[in-house]
Amino acid sequence: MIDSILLWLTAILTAPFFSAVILKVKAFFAGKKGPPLLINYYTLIKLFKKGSVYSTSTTVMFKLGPVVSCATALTVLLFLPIAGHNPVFSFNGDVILILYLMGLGRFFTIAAAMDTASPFEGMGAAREAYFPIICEAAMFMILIFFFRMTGELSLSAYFSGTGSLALWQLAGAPLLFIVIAFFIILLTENSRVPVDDPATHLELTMIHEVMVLDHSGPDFALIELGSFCKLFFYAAITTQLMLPLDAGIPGLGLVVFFAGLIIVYMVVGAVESAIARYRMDKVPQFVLISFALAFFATIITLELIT
Amino acid sequence: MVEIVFLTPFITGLLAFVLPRTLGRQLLVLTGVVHLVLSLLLWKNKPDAFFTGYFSVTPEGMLSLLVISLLFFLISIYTKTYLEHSNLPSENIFTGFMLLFLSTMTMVTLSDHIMVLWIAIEATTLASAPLIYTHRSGASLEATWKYVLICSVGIAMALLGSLFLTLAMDMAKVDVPMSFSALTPVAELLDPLWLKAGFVFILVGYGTKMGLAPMHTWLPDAHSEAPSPASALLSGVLLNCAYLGIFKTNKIMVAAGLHDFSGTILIVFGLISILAAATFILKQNEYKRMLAYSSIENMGIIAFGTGIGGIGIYGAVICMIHHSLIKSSLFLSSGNILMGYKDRLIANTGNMAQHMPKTFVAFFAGFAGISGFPPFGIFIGELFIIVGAFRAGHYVAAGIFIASLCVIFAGFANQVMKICFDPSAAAAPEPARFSEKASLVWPQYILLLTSLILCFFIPDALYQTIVDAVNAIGGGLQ
Amino acid sequence: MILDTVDTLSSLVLLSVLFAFGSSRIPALIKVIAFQGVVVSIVPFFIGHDMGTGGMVFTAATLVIRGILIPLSLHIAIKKVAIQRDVSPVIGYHASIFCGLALIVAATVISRRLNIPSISDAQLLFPTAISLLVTGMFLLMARRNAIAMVIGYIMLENGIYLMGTTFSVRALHIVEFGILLDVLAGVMIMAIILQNIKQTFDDVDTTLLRTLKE
Amino acid sequence: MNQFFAALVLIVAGGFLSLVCARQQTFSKGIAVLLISAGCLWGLVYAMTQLLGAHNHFTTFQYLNIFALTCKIDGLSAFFLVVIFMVCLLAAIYSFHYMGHSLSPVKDAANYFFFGLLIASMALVVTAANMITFMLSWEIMSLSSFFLVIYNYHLPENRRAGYLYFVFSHVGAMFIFAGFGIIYKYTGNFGFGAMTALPETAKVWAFFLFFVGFGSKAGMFPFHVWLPHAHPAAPSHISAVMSGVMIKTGIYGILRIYMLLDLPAPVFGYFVVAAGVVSGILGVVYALGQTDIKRLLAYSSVENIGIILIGMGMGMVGVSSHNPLMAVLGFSGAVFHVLNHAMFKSLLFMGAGMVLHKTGTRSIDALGGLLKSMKITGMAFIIGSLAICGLPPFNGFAGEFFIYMGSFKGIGLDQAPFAMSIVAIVSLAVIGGLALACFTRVVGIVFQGEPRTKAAQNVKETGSTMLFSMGMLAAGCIIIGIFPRFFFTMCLTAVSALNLGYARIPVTPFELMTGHITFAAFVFLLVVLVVAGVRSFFYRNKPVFRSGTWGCGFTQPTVKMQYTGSSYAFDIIGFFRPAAPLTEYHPPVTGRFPQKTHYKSHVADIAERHMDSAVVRPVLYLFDKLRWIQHGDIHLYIGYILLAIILLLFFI
Repeated sequence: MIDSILLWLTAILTAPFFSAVILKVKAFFAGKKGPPLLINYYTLIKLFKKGSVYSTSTTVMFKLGPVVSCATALTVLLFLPIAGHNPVFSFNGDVILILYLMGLGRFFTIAAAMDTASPFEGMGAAREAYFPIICEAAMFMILIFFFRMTGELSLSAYFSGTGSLALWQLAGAPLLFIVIAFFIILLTENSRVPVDDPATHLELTMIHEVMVLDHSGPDFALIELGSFCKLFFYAAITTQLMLPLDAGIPGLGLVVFFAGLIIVYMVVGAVESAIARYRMDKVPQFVLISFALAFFATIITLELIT
Repeated sequence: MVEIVFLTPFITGLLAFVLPRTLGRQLLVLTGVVHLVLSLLLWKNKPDAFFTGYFSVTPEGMLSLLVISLLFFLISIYTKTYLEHSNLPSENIFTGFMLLFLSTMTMVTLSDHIMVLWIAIEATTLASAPLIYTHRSGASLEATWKYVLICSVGIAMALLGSLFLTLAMDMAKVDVPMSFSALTPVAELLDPLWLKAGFVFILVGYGTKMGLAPMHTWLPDAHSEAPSPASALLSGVLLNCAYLGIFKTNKIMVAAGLHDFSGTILIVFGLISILAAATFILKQNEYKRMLAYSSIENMGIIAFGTGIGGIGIYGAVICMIHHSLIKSSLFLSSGNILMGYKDRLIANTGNMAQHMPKTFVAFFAGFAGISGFPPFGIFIGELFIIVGAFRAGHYVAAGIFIASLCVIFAGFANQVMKICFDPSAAAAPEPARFSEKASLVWPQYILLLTSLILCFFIPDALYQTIVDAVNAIGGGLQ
Repeated sequence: MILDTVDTLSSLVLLSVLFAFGSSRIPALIKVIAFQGVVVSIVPFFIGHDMGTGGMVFTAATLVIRGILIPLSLHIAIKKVAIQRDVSPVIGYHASIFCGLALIVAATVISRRLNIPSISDAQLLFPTAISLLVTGMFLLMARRNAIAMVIGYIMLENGIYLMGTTFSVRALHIVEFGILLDVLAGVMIMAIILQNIKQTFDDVDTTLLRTLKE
Repeated sequence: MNQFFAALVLIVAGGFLSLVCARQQTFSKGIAVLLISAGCLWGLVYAMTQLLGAHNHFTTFQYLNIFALTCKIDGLSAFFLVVIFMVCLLAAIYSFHYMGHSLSPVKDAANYFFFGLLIASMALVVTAANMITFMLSWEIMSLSSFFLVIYNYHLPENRRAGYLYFVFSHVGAMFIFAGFGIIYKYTGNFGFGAMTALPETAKVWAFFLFFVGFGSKAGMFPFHVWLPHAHPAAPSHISAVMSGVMIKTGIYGILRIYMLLDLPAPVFGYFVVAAGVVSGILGVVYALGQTDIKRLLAYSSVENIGIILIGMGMGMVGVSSHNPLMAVLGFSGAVFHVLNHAMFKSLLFMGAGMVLHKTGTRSIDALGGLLKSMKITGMAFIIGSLAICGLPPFNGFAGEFFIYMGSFKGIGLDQAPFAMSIVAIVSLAVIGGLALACFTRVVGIVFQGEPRTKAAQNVKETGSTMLFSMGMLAAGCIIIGIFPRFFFTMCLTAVSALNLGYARIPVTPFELMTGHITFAAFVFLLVVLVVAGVRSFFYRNKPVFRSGTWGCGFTQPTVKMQYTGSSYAFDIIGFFRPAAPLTEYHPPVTGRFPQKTHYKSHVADIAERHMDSAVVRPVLYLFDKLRWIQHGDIHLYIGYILLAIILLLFFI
């Protein structure tokens, strides 16, 4: 229990660092030096120091947005098994709860964006509301796959202990599909290239960034922290899918896990440097691919299991 | 002394021709009261006829008799005020023939001899023809002409049918008086071929009068042209009388074990009638014609139920009673609408809910009742008929029945909504100057109330009579 | 000897029927129905109905009504309103005659087919009745002139009456009399309507009576 | 049972009295509200006791000498009674300040009269225990609700709505008639018992007839056409009752028939699931496309009916594949969602009613920024939206959670059940996402941002009773969301009344689940508190300014520039174009200095479209072709008589 909580705290604390890795990789590909690896911490501290300016057209929802979105991300991490250790909390069906908690976070992010009466933020909100619909379908498809494998409905059953190893033994090749599908979802949910470009300067093309334009100070810091944690969540799952190690020796397990984590982040960065973002109307097809992959994986395994 | 019941209105009718207007109106109401009292007495102590073999008291007759006298009583109250409002040409003739009409219809309900029944029904035609021609317009003349000629021809067919019945007796060397009550026990002996022939002709003949398609053609014209009280009588009672003829003949058929034959024919005619009604109720543009077609529909329903047998017959009888009550109330309300808007076209009415609230309540309640909504009795009747149809295994027939009921409801509701709520036709003459006198709405209310009560509670005497009537033609409640 | 009488009468009636098919004149038709009325009402004499006093009286009454009153009322109707005398056929006269022939033949065949125990041995009686019926129907459907239609109705009634007398001894006279009165009243009312039609449209062509429709 | 009838009498009496003394407007309104709510309260308490005690009560009145009107309260009936009385109670209270602004007092009195009638008839529908009673109360329910729909009959669209509703309810009733007919054929009496003896084919026929009949009342696609017209037309508290409760009687009917017919065959389950999926997805898609807030809510009712049907369908699949846990989870989830939807949908309709009442418009794109001027309404509405999106920790999530659990049980099965479960789960997910998009849209456009027109400016929220009802419902949504155990046990009692053949349902596994939900809710709320604490810690004595929204460099932003509801939904609608064809009207911009232009878009309902072209027109055409029969020529008429005889003579 204690170690789980410790892992949870480490996750929260290290999340900004890993996000910085992406920036580094991108810089490397661009042949630049790039920002320091601790850049996100500096940003957060700076933001926490600042005060805020609120738009006159905002209401309490605007203030609630950051809190809730950050809180959802943190809560989700509570249910995430890290490096094969049991999560802090876990029960049968917590996956559904996690997915819907993320939905809650999205609801409040969108509400906060709509609160500002800014057309750009409205545009971003509309997209934020659109793409995750398909993501959720894909997520649940993957969930069906996992359930088919394990007969359980909790992350701990999938990833803690020998869970992920068991997955590989059961499913084998189809799991690769799942990994890819999940990686696509990772990119979409965390609004990375090719779905969204966090580094762009044209509000018209933004999704997530444009929604938080009006936030400032600690509010903005909370939002950033929330998104770091969210990314960490997805990345961690991807890692544990790829590296099905059983935590025989705790230290080793941790090391391997964080190494894998860094690889995932680097891959994300590589993708961002390699691919250009899609046109907005191309995005749905892109996300649908992940759904299709998960679906096929399930159908294939149907033969294996029964 | 059963005969008094129809002799009284006969005499008063003859009186009414000579009396002055106002007195005639009084006489109308008075006769209504007397007639009601007489028929109630008849219910109380079922007396024997003076001319036995010609007249007798049968359950189905008692039912329609009660309906007739109740309706006539209320209609006469309405008519009194109606006449004061609309100055008809030669009102005496109207009043007189109303009463003669009543007497002939009463005679129908009481007659037992086949030929006497025929005579009475033909007499109803003759007595009601002048009522239709009351307005003395070209259209009303045409309606009367069609009514008299078509009905006479049709009923001539019924006469032929009655002759065939006698022939059926001759062939089988059966020697009993030519009365239904005498024939029913010996029905098995009768020659089936000529019995069938007789039934066919009688069905077509009285069916013409009852308004079964395709012999219904006179009905919408007559109902729309006659003054509303007369239409109320025509649709509420006259059709029942014709049905009575078929009912009695069907009794013999059932007794002779030919109920499959007669049942099938009745079902077919019922469905055709309902479909015909559906055809013309959709896109109907005159409300009185619409009501007339709805009568055709209900006659179809009744015929259908009778053909179904079993619980269907019970439903049919219930439908008959409630249709009389509700439809007559609807026609009376339509009279108010006509007085209010001075126009027959639906397009020129509208927003009645505001202009004539009292009439609106009566009219809309009547509409709900006639289309089978509780708390009005037709609902229960239709339920029994549908259920009975399935019980008897007529799935296709039941399907058609239900489908066409839906179509009719759609059409009917559309028009009624226009009349009641649509203010777009506010260009129509404001019916402000038309005051809804109590005596112009209360008859409808009472009629509807009766139907409402009968939907939940039927007095035992009445119930017993219904059951007797139903059992007589092989119906039952299970 | 008697049988011959009945058959002769019937054949005469058949002739009159043919004539009715062919004739174009209202008055002629009226005469025809008067004749038929007389015949059908005296037939009972010859086919051995029991002729008690009641029977005698009733037959006399029938004779009066069918043979005299009904035609008379129509005649008056014409006289009073000077209706034009043409029956204005839907089906042409020659065609009508052929129809008539066909109908009579058909009637005879039919009546042979269904063997009815006629209380007389008269061969032609039943065919005659049927053909009267059918002729009435024909006139009702094939003549636009309102009076011709009424005449058709009367023929129909005659046919039914004749059929009744053919095979029913049971019908009580009082009842028959009631029927008769009904018919008479019916014709009277029709006559009145005819007058009104004439007054309203100053024509009796039923094509004018087609306003009430969907 | 007498208490129950006494309560009904009280309710009806309230309506009747208000009609009697319609002249004194306030008094008649007051007496109606008082008696109706008193009756509802009484009924609510009574139903609760029945439900918790799980008694079965049985009452019979003699009817038409040999028939009987029978009422029976078992778990299922009691549960639905609870829902009905609860919502109607609050709606009645709400109506006190909502009604009474029309010019004709009689109209309001009539409205109350039929309202009382509606409540009573609904209560009777869910307690009816034989065919006659059921149809009687069913038809009275349709009739009274029709009058409520055409309350504002002077508007043509309302008349159309009333007409549509009237026809649909009658046709639906006819289907139910037919279903009962089939049953009667075999049982030979009007009782509800002994239906299990039917042969299989008869059961199939009967079930599908009932399914269409009840589905059309429940607003199941494609028989939902009347619903988005009728519900907005009625006054808002009536819309709340109709959308929240009345359509649930259809669900009740399906459940009851399923229970009575005792259908083991799996096909029914698949069918119900399929129907649910279609209704759910299309319902919410159309909801996204609406610009009228009440129409939007009506369509979202179609969606929720879909969710309920999915739950029931999974339950039926569970029964047919002998998987008790799945069956119970499916059914109880569905029943639970019935309760939840009743709460948040009526809450949302009341909120919409408040908006309509104060701003006078129902068009989303005309509103905006109302959260600032109507705080309570706004917050209540937002809570309702969160709940209807099925987000934790609100009651919507609790309901959907169980349906999910049930469906996942189906994943363990093979072949068809497996496939159906996949369909169910994925479509539930999609529905959830779409609902979120739909209601963020409503909240964002209506309550946030800046007022888009005059109508939305300087409005005030008044009417304490209206606020009270909304507050109660909002509180209810949260409480059920956090502590679902008690309410879920209610659902279990209701489901056990279905006597699915499992002796009695063990409570422990479900209490475990509810416990998890409560636990998770607490964890989450705790985290929220912590984060909020952190936030306030960092904000202490910091400078906080207010200024205009940053226009991204654009210096003169106007309220017109805000994202509208149509633009918000545009992309998603585009994704579903085949099912939801979008038509746009806007004149092209011409000239160097273009004049004022406008843009209008409308999302068509394919069911409505095809109903017109595939059903209405052919029927009209067919019957038009027959009209020559009444040709007006008497010769023809006489010909008909002859024809009839000749034809008949062939059959002798």
